[in-house]
Amino acid sequence: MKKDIHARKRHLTLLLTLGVLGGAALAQDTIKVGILHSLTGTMSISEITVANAAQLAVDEINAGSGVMGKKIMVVKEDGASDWPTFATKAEKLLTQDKVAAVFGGWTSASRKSMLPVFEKNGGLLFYPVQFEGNECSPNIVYTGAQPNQQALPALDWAMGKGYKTIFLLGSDYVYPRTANLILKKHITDMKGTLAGEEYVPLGGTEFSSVINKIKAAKPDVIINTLNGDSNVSFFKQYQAAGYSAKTLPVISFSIAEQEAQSIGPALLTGQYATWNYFQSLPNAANKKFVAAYQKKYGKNTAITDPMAHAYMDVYLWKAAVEKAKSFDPMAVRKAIVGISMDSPLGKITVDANGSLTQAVYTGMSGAGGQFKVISQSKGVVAPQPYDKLAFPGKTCP
Amino acid sequence: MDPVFLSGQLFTGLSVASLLLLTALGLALSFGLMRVINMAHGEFLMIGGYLTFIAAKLMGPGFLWLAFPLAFVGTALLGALLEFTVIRRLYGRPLDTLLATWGISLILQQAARQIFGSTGVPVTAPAWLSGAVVVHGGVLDGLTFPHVRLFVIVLSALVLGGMWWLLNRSPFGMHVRAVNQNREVAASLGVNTRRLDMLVFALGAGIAGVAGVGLALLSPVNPTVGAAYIVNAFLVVVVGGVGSVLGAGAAALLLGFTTALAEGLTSSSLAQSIMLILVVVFLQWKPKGLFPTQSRALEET
Amino acid sequence: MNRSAQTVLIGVAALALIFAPLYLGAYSLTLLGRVLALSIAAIGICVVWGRGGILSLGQGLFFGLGGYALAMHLKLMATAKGELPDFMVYNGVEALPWFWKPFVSAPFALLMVLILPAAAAGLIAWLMFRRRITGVYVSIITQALVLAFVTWLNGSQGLTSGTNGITDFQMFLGINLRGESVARGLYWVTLLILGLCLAATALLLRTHFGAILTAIKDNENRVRFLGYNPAAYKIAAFALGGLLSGVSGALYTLHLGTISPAMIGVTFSIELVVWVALGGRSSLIGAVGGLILGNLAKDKISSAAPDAWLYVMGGLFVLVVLVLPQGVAGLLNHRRVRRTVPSVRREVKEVTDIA
Amino acid sequence: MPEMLLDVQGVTVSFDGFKAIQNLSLTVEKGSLRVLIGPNGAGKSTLLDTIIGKVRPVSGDVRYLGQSITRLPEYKIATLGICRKFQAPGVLDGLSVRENLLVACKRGKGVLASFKLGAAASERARVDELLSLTGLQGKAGMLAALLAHGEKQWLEIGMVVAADPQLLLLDEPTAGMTAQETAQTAELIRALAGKHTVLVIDHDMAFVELLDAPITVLHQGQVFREGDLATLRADADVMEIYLGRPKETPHAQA
Repeated sequence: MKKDIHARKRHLTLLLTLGVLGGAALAQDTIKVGILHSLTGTMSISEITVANAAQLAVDEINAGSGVMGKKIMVVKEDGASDWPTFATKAEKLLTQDKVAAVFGGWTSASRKSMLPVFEKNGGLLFYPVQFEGNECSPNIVYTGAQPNQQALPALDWAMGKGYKTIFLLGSDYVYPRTANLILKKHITDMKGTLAGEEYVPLGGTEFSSVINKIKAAKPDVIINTLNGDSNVSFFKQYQAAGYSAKTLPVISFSIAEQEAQSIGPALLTGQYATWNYFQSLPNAANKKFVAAYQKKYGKNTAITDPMAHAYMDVYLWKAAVEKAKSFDPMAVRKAIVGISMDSPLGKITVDANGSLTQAVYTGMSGAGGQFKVISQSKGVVAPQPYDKLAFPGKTCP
Repeated sequence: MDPVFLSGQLFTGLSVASLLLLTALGLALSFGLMRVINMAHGEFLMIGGYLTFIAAKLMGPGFLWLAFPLAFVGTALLGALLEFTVIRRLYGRPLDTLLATWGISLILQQAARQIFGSTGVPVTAPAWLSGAVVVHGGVLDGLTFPHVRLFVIVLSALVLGGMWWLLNRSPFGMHVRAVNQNREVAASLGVNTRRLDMLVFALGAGIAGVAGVGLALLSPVNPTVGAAYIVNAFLVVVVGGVGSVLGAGAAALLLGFTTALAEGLTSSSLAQSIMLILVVVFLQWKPKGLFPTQSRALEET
Repeated sequence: MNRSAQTVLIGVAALALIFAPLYLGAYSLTLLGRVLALSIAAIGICVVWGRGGILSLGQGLFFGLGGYALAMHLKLMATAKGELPDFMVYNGVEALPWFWKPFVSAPFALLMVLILPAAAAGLIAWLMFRRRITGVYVSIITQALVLAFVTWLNGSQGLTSGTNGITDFQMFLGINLRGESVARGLYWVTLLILGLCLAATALLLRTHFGAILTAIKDNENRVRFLGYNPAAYKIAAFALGGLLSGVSGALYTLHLGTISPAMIGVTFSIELVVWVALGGRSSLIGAVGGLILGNLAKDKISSAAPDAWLYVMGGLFVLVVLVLPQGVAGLLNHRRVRRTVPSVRREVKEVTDIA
Repeated sequence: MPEMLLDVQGVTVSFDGFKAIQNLSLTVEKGSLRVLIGPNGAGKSTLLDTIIGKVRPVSGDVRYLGQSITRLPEYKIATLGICRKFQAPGVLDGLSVRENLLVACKRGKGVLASFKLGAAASERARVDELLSLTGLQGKAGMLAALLAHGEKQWLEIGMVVAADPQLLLLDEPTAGMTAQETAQTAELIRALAGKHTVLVIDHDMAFVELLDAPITVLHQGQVFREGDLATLRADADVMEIYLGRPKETPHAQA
């Protein structure tokens, strides 16, 4: 009966939709999850490897016993660096493929556009990237750093080193603007000095004026929230203008091992980055992860914080499913709170607000685009989606 | 205002102008002379960047001497191929060239992504370009002129001068101008107009390739880098007056200094919007650009 | 294809669209609804470009104005009384900016969905056509304007929510947007508006206005020296194109539950034009059909083979321009195929004109 | 004293320093038929361009019915009752023959007036009349682009007439026509004179002869002679400027 309807359907819709594929019947022994990242477009630079990391975790789980006896079947969708596409594909994953969870998103804009879709359809999204906080959806597990798990520890570290006069440089979008808003409150609070604040358009390649302004402002350190390839332009032009880590250090929040490689490690030598993960972390889980990833995707592939988060997210989901004994997204979301595991990032725990309690590291860039950890938080840091100084009174529901 | 900052911004203006000019000069040929709206121009810049990367792999530190000829020849050949297969069929349909070359730009971007990966490739300026001229003492103490920036300024001036000579003083340029004024007459006088079209388009592509080398020293080399330059490059040509090489030079200076001024006074982000709006306002005042090419005989419709 | 076969085909397509909610799955229906909303912008492009000969690469600007006008209202509806929209709080904005205030009113917002894009398009057109800026200049200027708009939106985070765009809507006209049957209702409303826009535009193009527009495209000087002011007609056409884009943007925002600068930028604006070219720029049905099928194909192929998709799309553009200058509709309709002859010749003239 | 319709007073037009018209003065009486001849580059087309506002003079004044029109927008000049037929047929290719004539004979030229379906009965009658005048009844529904060259010339003449202007400017109306068509055109133009004022440019002396009207000879941007054909034929200077360089056939458009 169902088949009949499908056949008739197809007949009619072919005319209009180039053939909409009816949902294939689910095999009993598999469970579907979605991986939704930009495989094309400007963001694909960052997101393809993150999608790969999630896929790796799925492959590992499938090579073992699966999740509650079921093999995971991945439905991979391309967000195409285009936010409405993320929303559309999320809708497809939830309503057509009926996936149990989605691993995906990078930019805040893509997450914001997916959020209503997940809330409307009762889906569950694992979001692996550091972000600006100020959001607390019951349908999203935010595993990347909250501002208090990256930006503020970096500020603490810089102040501790005696870098009191700070220049804030970022791309003109939500993360840098919000992170800097928070940082400014804390700079004042810590009796530091804001030397200047500058934003370049997304994808901007011209930094002559910016560098001139930095020079006039004479800061001790630059906190850099530039996005993607603007970093390449900035560091090329920064070095050309005669600056180096010795004369004026830069702490970056969006430069990981992969970005370091494409900027050219020589330009970055001695500069700093703050993350919850570096490829060089010595723990056993990380060694296993790095080895497995490089075996599958190439010997010299760089591994980054968002990749490690994406990889771990799949394992987190597995643990939560097994704890809930259900694939139901809301049951999983409920069960995930309090789950704790040893991951490539070290020991992590899921907080009630859906974010991770995790450690923070500051690394110094060296040869080959790798970072050497030079400082780390005392123990793990609990996530604070809303900064107390900048947004007093705001909490997760 | 601080004199060092002020003179620094003046230098910024010159530097921005040189980049605008470099990216626009190839368009001044294909768009200005042939009325082909080459949306794939940005991708020629990108290919120039990748060829620089290849040259650096092959040669090591002295790669620039290989990069320039390699980028010029590589992109020019690609340009010739494009002209022969696609553009040739679209002369007289400028708006259609826009659509077709947009398609080509997508293909080239994706090809670059599959060959070199979606992550950009590193290109670092050679040691002799990595220093800077620094002013010591006096009111301008600390003013810095990075070698790379000076190099790009000289490069764009050379390309501008070369193109001007080629179009206005060489036999090739005479033919180009003849075809530009009256295709039929030029053809009847023995100019091989088809070959000339191909050469002009290839030359425009080759110049974009050379520009790509310059950009690689200051900007990323990745599949989508061309998109960052294409809109501004078209604006330079339009503001300069379509078909005028010197106009492009003047427009690049105008836009460069305007940008530097706006960036100095406001923020980099706001400056871009301001610059774009100013261009539109400017075209109100001079719809045909700074150096309009006037002709009377062809006005009739 | 003859006229009656065409009518039958369009009739079948219309019926299939009307009854789509009865046989399409939830996702397919959502997708189709979105694409239908988008296709209203194609009507505008058909008028402005196909009939008026003006290629705007800035339709995203008007699309965005319509979308943002509605989104501002929806955002205020989703914000508790006396509070600020969340993104303003997070950007340190302390009072609702003046231009947000009237958007509390739904009728005002709906009116703005129509007025803002049309007025902006009219103003831009007035600036351009008054000074006889034509052809590729218009394309480049409109492209620059959409880039300027997007850059401004990105940079004015406290006022516009920047790159994130305005999102997270709840209620509209008393209807809970996340309710069960809203998807169907919205689909039919979209289809109805699309149908109305199509019919009204088709009627308009049959009036003397349509004839003058075609005449201006063919030979602007001839029309001018017959005593018509071509600029006035072009401004009217451009404003109409802007209006349709705005309506499209507002509906699309409603469908998607969000609007952001990246949705309306340079790439979006070019893609709109390209799908219209594919379908047939001078045929209303062709333009709308091209946009619908193109976007559906994009969804399917980019899912199945993301790497191949850009090759397919790029190759398609080149092929269409080379082989089907009047798009698929041009193949099907003889009268319009013949129309290509003069328009090509005219462009040749334009070229030599400026050279 | 007959009423002056057009009064061109000391007009100079310059293209990048080249003076296409120099201090040219010319008057045309209401209801008259006037022929303009002159070798290539004499400034004939430029003069028409100046009258219709396509080209603006650097000095001098063009007056029409006593009113200066030198600075008016082109479309306003046209609505005052000046209509020109261009040298290359300026028909509207994408419209049918009937639509072409309708566009020309519509009275309301504003955008708002254009939002109307169909045509008024008076307009339809006028179009039918013009279709028969131009002999294009059989092709009324055809796209103008598909007409033969001569037919396009006729159509454009029809359009110019449809606009019912006081002053008709015809730039080489018979280019590309057969001898028979040329004769018909001459007859039509002579019929128009009186009701309309007509200014014709042409190279074709046979045609000029058929028009049998006062002639103004332009040379190097100035009025060289005025008179009837016989007088001018006897004028050695006129013959010289024509013979000094070979008489050209109407040149092809770029």
